[in-house]
Amino acid sequence: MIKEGANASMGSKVFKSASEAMQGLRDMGVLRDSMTVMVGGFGLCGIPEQLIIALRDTRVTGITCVSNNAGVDDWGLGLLLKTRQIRKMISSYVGENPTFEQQFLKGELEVEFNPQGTLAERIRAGGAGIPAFYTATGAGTVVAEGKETRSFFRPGDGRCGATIPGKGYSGRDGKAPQDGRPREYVMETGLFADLALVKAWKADEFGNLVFRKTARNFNPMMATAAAFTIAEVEEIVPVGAIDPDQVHTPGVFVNRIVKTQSEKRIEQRTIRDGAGA
Amino acid sequence: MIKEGANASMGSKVFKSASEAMQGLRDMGVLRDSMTVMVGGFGLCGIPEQLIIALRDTRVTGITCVSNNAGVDDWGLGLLLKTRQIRKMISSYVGENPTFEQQFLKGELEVEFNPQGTLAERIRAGGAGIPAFYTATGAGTVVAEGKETRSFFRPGDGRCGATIPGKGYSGRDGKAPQDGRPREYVMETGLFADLALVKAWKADEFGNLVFRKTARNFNPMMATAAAFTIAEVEEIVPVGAIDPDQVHTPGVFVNRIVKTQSEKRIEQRTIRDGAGA
Amino acid sequence: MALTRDQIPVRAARELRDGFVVNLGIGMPTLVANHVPAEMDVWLQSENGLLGIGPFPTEQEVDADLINAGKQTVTARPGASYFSSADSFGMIRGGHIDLCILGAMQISQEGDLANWMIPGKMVKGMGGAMDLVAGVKRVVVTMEHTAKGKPKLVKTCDLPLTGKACVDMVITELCVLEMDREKKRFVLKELAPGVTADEVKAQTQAEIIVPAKVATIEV
Amino acid sequence: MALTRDQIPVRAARELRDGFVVNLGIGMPTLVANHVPAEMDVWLQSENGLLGIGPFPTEQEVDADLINAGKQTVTARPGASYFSSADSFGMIRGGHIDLCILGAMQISQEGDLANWMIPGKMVKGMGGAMDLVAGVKRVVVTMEHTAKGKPKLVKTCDLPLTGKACVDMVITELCVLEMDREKKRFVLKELAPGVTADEVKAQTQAEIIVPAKVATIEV
Repeated sequence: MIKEGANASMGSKVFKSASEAMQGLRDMGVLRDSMTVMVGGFGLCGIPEQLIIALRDTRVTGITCVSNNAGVDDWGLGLLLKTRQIRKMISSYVGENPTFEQQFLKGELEVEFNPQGTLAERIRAGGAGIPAFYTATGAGTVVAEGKETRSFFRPGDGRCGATIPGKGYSGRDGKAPQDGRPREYVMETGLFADLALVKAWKADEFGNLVFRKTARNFNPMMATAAAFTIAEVEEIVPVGAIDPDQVHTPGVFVNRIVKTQSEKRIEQRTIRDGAGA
Repeated sequence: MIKEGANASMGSKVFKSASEAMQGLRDMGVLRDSMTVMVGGFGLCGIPEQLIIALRDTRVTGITCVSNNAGVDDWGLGLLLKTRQIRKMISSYVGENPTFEQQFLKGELEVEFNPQGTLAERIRAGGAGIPAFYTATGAGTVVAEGKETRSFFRPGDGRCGATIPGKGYSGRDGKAPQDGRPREYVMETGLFADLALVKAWKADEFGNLVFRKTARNFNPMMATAAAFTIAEVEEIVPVGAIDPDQVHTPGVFVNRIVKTQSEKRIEQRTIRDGAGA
Repeated sequence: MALTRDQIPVRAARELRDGFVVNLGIGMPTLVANHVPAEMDVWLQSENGLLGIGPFPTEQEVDADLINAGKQTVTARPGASYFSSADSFGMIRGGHIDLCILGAMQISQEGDLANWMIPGKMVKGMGGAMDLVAGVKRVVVTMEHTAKGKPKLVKTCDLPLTGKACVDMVITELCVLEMDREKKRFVLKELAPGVTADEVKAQTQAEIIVPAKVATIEV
Repeated sequence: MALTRDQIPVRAARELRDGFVVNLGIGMPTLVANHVPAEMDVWLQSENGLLGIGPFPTEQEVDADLINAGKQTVTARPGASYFSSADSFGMIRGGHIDLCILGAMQISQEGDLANWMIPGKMVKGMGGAMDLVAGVKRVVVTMEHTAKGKPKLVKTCDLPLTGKACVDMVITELCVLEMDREKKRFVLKELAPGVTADEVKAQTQAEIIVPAKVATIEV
């Protein structure tokens, strides 16, 4: 299901609260047990915090959750882990969460680790209609286990168009950028979800999004890689108020928008020496 | 050669003229006969017009040129065709150019047609270290001839992670988005060039670029997909003058910058009925 | 009476829905934009990197940096956004465009489309057409039913294809045909006023499904 | 005398060049930033989407929307840019970062790196490490030469790998080793003051190349 009816009008895209932004999604087939949800953010930075709470309150279970991290015990995705609504995480790093650790060690929670760049690219690929691509990341590691690998000349070697499969090549080589030998790559597939929850700074009423600083992270790609996308924002402006050259995510990718008051928790408040005064 | 020494300082990135921006590139191994050059623009919109002239004046020959179009007879890449410096074009559409047609029909000019989206994605892939990817575009057409094809479940079918190869599937199917049947995809490779000539609106002295309106087109990807990138811009501002949230191309991708006076020719000046008065 | 060249885009415009994001091909499909119902909000995408095409500019508004995929100067409507060609075709390939309307030289009975190589003429390239027909959710073709008296709806295309089994609907001066994905044939949905199914069949080489009752195109 | 923990980053900083774009790992590698020569312009990339990391913020400057890959609050220097994770790893994977400096648990004699799974502890994930070692032009490892008396430079890693044949240089308290891509072995380049090649070899399981003459690390 690719944004089925997403662009067709269902009245305004603007909803009053995170919980209202979830309304009707069961009937639309978006919300259901065993669904896949993408959740933006890096650590607790740029997470759709109120939408996560609203998703928890829908009580859907068996979620496969695509998110770089898994929140902390009492915030972000940690809230959905606590209620055991998540069955599987697809993430690159999940360090900060005792609840996670407990469920994982008991075998109650499945985890698929992806290298961070591979995860980002898989999401971008899903949104861009690319079913699979090759990357050198993870070649020769456990990440490549069970996946197809093959060798190519690397982009940049042997000039334009020379990035063809290295026929008959079976070895593995180092990474000297100019040696002109083929290199081993792993095939990775695109990711696509039923629902994406993203956090942006500003939206207009059409759903054009602008992100702020490093809170951008995984949010733009996730907005493109789900059948239904809800954006949590700090400000909603009228259509036309965002410079078209400065839209990060065009409104076509966003189905619903909700303005919330973000807590924006900080995990590692680090200040300059002597700057605390 | 991937941006070899690109980031290492060679003094300022700012050059006084397009021809000066070409200086020293032969010694650096960037400019040479049979080189590959990417040239930004869509039609005559957003083309690095003065850099094209400067490239012509270097007299390099046998160029493989990656560019969506081929200019017109007396402007844009048409100038390089006239001097027969281009041996091969990799383009999606080349309609507007009698010189082109003549050379092509005589077999003096080789042309590789790529679907426009495939061309854009190949360039992005080259810049992003992706040696190859799969796309449904062109499956079952001449574009797929000589290329590997295989079937995958499409992103969005069968939910997250289900975009795995469709084992044992050999047929071709339609495009109903929810039928859950695998579809045929073509493997396309990344493109990488010796030199990219791009046109931006504004640059800062580090090389951060901002594009304007539809003059953005192929320029951002090309800036990432060459060993050496020169940007032709309308304005150069000090470092720090561009909002970091609104940089389209980070300065790491740009080696040289030159401010020029653009002609900005228009191919199809179309105005509103009754608006000419 | 067959539809006029002006009436085909009118009929095509009825395929639009409020909130749709639509890509219109060059030529007759472009004219569909003139027939968007006033109460309907339709967003036009241009594959060179614009979502939200506005009307053609006034003389004063003309901007060389703002063109559509046909290289015509245009404007952008409020709420528009610009993006790179890679992002634009990500939008197209990824299935985020609801509808595209384009022309055709030949269409096969299974919905294969040929519209990028003119026989006997120099090949100019496919531009974005292959990406559009492969990626857009619904592909509508507007065209004349025949070319120089020869059917354009054929059993098998002999022209090089733009896409396999990609056409969802065909609108000609004679009729509206809709693809049945299960049966892999077009179904005759509507006839131009006064045109009979037999007349359509006579000008169609493709095998098509003709239901007992066929509606008349409202003009 | 072996280098102190503070001296290792000082030595690592000598691998920087003016204009370099560099990614620094969490922990000891982060400290390299404190030793960039004043006359040198080095751009620090953070894989969560920032090129141009500035110093840590003052209390007033702290911004929850501006963190580094270690999730610490940071600032952005003039000329910085923000981008998505996809674009960030495009930059990394595409070979546009000149240098990365990171830690290691094990390094094989062919330059395989293991640094993401701590034996006996819960697996937390590889984060961006696999992408960095696969994509960055030059990979420098800073680490202690041994762990609990056991060599970290081994013939073959028994820990799960982060990348194959990806390490270009290793800097420890005892020495600097540089990979010879032809010979597929590390070459002993520099020794800490007073440390001998034999001492290094005694604490190294990996086969390494020891030239007749080895420079001394300037401290």
